[in-house]
Amino acid sequence: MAQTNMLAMILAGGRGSRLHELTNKVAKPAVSYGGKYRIIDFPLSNCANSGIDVVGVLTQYESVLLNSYVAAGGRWGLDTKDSGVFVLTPREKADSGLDVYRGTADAISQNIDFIDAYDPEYLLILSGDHIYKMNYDKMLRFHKEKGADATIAVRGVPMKEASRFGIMNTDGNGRIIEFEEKPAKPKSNLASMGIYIFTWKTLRKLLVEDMKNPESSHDFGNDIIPKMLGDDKQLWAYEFSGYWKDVGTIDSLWEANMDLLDSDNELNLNDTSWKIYTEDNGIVPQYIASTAKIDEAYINQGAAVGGTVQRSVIFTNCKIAPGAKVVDSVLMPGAIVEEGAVVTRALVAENIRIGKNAKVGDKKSEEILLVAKNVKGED
Amino acid sequence: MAQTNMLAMILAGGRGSRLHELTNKVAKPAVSYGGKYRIIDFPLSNCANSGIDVVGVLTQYESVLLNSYVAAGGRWGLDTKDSGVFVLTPREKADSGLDVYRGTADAISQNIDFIDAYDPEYLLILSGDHIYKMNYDKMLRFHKEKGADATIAVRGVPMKEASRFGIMNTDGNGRIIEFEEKPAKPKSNLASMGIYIFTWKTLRKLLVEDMKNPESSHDFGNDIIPKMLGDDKQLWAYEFSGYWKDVGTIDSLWEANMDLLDSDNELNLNDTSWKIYTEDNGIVPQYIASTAKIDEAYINQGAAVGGTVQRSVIFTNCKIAPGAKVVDSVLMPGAIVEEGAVVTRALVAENIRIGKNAKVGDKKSEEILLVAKNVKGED
Amino acid sequence: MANKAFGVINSAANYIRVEGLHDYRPIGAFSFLGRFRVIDFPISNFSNSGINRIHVYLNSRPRSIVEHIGSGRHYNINSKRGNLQLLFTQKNGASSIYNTDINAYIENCEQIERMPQDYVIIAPSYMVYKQDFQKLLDEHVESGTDITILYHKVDQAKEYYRACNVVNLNKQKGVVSLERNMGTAKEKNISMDTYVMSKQLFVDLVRKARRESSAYSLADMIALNCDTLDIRGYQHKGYFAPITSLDDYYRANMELLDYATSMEFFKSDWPFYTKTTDACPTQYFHGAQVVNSMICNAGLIEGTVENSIIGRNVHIGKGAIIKNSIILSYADIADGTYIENAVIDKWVKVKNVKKIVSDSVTPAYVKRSDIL
Amino acid sequence: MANKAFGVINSAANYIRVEGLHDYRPIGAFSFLGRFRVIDFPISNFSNSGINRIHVYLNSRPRSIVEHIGSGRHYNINSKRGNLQLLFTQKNGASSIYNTDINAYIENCEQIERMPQDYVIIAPSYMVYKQDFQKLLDEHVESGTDITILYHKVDQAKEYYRACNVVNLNKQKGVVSLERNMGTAKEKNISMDTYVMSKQLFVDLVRKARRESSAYSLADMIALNCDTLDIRGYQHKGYFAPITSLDDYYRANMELLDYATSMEFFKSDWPFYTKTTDACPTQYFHGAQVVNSMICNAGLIEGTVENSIIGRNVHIGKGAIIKNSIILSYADIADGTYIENAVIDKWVKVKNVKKIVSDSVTPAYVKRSDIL
Repeated sequence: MAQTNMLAMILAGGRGSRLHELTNKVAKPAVSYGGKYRIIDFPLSNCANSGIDVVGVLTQYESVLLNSYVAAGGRWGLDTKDSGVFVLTPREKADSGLDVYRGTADAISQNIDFIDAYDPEYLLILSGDHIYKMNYDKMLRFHKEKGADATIAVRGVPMKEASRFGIMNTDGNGRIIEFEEKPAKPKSNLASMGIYIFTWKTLRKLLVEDMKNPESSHDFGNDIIPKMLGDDKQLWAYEFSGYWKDVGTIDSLWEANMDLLDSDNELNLNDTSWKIYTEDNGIVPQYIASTAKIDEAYINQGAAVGGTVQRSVIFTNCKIAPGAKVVDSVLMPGAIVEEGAVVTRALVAENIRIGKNAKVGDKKSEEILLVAKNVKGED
Repeated sequence: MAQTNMLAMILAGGRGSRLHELTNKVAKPAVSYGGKYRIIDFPLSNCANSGIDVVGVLTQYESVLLNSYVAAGGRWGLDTKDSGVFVLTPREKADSGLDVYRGTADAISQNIDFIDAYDPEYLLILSGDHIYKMNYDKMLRFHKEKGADATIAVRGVPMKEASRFGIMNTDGNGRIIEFEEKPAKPKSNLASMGIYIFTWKTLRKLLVEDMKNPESSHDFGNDIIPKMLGDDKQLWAYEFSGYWKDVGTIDSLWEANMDLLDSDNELNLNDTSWKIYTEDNGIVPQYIASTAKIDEAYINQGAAVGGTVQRSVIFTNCKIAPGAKVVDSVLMPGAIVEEGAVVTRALVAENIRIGKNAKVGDKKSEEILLVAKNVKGED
Repeated sequence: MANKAFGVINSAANYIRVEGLHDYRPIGAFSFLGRFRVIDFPISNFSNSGINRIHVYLNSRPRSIVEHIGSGRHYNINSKRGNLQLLFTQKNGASSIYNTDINAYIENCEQIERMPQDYVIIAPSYMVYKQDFQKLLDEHVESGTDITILYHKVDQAKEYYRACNVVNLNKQKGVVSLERNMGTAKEKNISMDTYVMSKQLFVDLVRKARRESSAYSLADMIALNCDTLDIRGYQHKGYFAPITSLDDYYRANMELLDYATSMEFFKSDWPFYTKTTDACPTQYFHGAQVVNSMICNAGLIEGTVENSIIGRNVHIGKGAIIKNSIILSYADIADGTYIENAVIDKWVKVKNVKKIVSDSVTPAYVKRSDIL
Repeated sequence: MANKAFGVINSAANYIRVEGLHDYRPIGAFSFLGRFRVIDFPISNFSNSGINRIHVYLNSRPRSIVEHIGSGRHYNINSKRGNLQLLFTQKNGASSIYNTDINAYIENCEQIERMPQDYVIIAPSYMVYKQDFQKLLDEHVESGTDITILYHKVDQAKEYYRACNVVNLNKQKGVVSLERNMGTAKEKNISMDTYVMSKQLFVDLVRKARRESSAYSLADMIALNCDTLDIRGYQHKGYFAPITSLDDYYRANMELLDYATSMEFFKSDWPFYTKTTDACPTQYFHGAQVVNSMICNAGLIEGTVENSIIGRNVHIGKGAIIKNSIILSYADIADGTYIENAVIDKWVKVKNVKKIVSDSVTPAYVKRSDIL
């Protein structure tokens, strides 16, 4: 808190059902990405790199893995004396029973006591399921300069796609004058990224009111932001132009992985001045056998490749047997492709085994195949 | 896990309503004790000292402070690569909604997935509200030697008080043949301490059955242990004879603090071979002013004493002004006693201010006074 | 503005020597107020100022400091984004004339050049004070000066501060000269051996020093460049204690027995971090008499303590009397002992000697682990 | 049985010297398989054996090891209950005849004597192997012997292991003598410089050595006492690599390119811990050709790699060919370079030289940070 006086809350509650079986046992933010990471590594590393010390992670769904993953805050250096990553689930209080989070704003409201305990001046609210690198400290400086009550990060989207997003209409200077959720006729192409900085005192008052309002859906987009605009508060749009990807579907998750094969990929995970931190264990380097053939690949330590890999992302501890072939695919941690098997345009889930000579995926398919069950081999 | 292959679960759910206002904002295990500790430091430090690496803390009530307190596992050294302290609250799953823990056994059952993730051979179950030092590794060795399915720690209580406890009746060798909850006519004086070691495979099966049983109250004492005895499982009593105190009431909490003034107190927090670890911040040593008079006291760093202290325990950051007097009392962190005020036979809660010349507590009172609100001064 | 500078914590020059204590550890590792180590103060100053890349130079006997600093987590320094890096200089003994800060920087030049920050703030490991380095840096950058030196105005320069340098200023706070304190006057501006400059100038001065003399220190280089560079003084106010002799050490501790001084120095908005030892509270037995003293945890107090500082895990026996003294950790003072005006080092057992008193201003010193 | 022994990790004797690499760091800090450091292996062996109080002796250039070990959390050592303690020996340079393990122990005797364990296990920081020390300790205690020595039976004692000692055993596995390997025969029992004994005997031998000769090592003392003490050998099996010359280092790495050997050594039930650097995965570009190699993270591979080990953050340019070589971290190999049978140290940039090949058995060595 010393550095920024800003506390971050990550909304990680999503069941992420469009990711199908990948989120059966883990919350969406804990889904694997990029050879060695999990999605939530991105907001957490961004926080650490932006000098934010305390991060709350709000979740109520299958929190065990997410819990034990983020609670080890040391992975992001967030385990010093006054820092920490805390998983916040709904809880029973002296004056209320156990209840689920009713909306994004309610999730924050139910944890006002947690936030108050740190007495921050600013509150940063993030989603747990986007891939991007962003310096929140710069955004905070913008928030202060503008004397804003709330600052919302936005990015320009192609005008013809704008009606799929929450769009911020601003005056000439960047002050938000209107917010439209999926407008039929968008007036601007500035889409909200779901990243907010609030002056905590102002937000706190609004949340307390909102909790009492039986009409409210307790959501930032539906209730809090419109209310603030109605009250003529200072809301400012902070434009972001770097790499950003919502990985909410199998196709977009696959795509975001494939982006890493691009030699000039904008995300650049190799940039040592803004590292993305994650779990790391002392496994051996990747082993590329005499029989291997690799052409365009992104491979993590612990993987063993004996077969052919083309345009694919291979995670920790994957094994690709001699004679196997992996093309245009993503193999999540521990996936095994046996001899003679061929994987094409597929996303293979953790620890899945593709048996001998099995063929999965289709080169011509428009959609990416999710393989979440072992595939039997053929002789 | 490398060392013991045993995972510990601390049942910290208690609202602890007999501790009145002390548990309004914190769960009972987070209540202060002994000048600088919180109650849960004892089971957690015991775990660390016994070579247990992974500890789950089960709670559903006001978990914010408890959560941020125990999540910083580094306090007990439990933050190495494969160790950790995890707060486990009820959560929504792919196949079930959010529901409170229905009993001690249900709390474990709802977290079978967490336990399975570590694949332990043994499970240690502890209460979060007892003050004692115990080597669980010794108890585990006993469990193995006996080939037990469950080992229950017991301690001898005076026979005439035995009917207030859960009593274990054993055969001559220590094998438990009967369990009686608060028997009118106790057959033995071996009271259960609420500390169990189970062979996980055996317990897991029983829990799965128990969850399906609509008759069950899902409690270890009421359901699981009787069921095991009925099934003729190997249940063994492990006798413990050191200092042990249930601090469930204001009187017993006060007493347990007062025990520390005894120069030969059995708990011996000064024993460097079995330290109790807790939060510690870089505050100054205790300052004893020229006007101070101290006679039998247990005082922590950060306290400033200008007045008289007799037979009292003074926590971190307490201030006792010149001319104030504290007798037979416990002052919790940050309590302030102003000039001329007198505190007798009282337990003063955190950050409470006793105003100028105020008198609280009564030398002759049988019960200890809990002071949980500021007391106004008098001129 | 955060993170534009990296920090350097320097060890004491070869001519600084604290009798007794210094035989067992570098000054940075000295126990201070029974609870801290001297190096906790500069590290906390950096951490509180948002400067989280810090080089700590270690010379002889580094074990105690290495253990104390560890990963730096207790100093609130993010282990991923920040870094408390320990740099060793070993070629020469602590008292060799070649043991200069310049030679230490030369030995670790690769590490210095790799730092991405534009500025460096250099602070000593052997002085205790509180300073917001970010504010100092901001002022340095704004003024456009080459070097900013932190100094403290004192009125006892004759008796104390004899191993320190003096900063002579002109009316514009420009530094006219920097020279050893010869005790020629009571009032002096004592250099706090704390400098702000650009990384580039720092590296240039180090290289230049190397070419000119193997025995030059950074302070020497600054002194030699008072004419050519724009060097300014920045006045520090509040508690300041250079630990450069046993007298200074003793006095620095004793001054904080004044409650007002102590409260002004230890404020919750500027915490000083240290490593915990998980020591339990201190027990006062029937018959104990303690006044005007700072007592650390895990003590067993049966006797009398007056105007003293008692370290961790110390036992003061029945009828023992401790006056105006500093007793370091794990000391055991037997029943009936009388100690006045003394510094008792760690692990000492006073068993047979009944009286330890110094009659001069300089306190008596009892060596580490001695049994008396 | 856990925790009956504490561990000691020793640094290499003064006569051990690995050409090139050794100029920049102690052997314990050598990169191994591109990802580990040699000292990770003994520390992991201790940690996995449940021995969590460990003394690590450091001699010259301790910075890299201090940074790598840090608080020891990544080695799974509880920071409260256990302790990875770094002990420094500074009085003498690395190659001085006075730089013996005995003198290091003498300097830190106070720390040794404070250990509460009854036994000590001493392991070298410059050998790579896997061993359950708890099992070794149990067997030692059960047999009632004075000293147990770990040894490895080799059949290339003529070509390799020349800086190691040889253990000569009688039929009962009693140690008849301990002497330097003179390469007189192919088959020898090589001492792994790993000893189990009681803390008392350890301290006695250290004290006795001091009285007899300032240049004696612990191995010398054991050799001298083969007649009077009950000393037994314990055979180690599996992968074993003493890093005592550049040849040995090269060979130790290359042996693990054999997949079966590698899988047998790296098993999930006996993890080797190391410090993470948060390096991203490695990118293989169109045109890359990699076979029979170990590649570390954050690599950018555009060229050909055969039978080689590539460290972290290495760039292999287009058309470059790397054969039978070890390329350490942060090296940058320009397009079209040909490297065969070489060890390229950290931060090397090969820009202008087009060919680096050694035609002898000993690999070519390129110095740290060199630009060629």
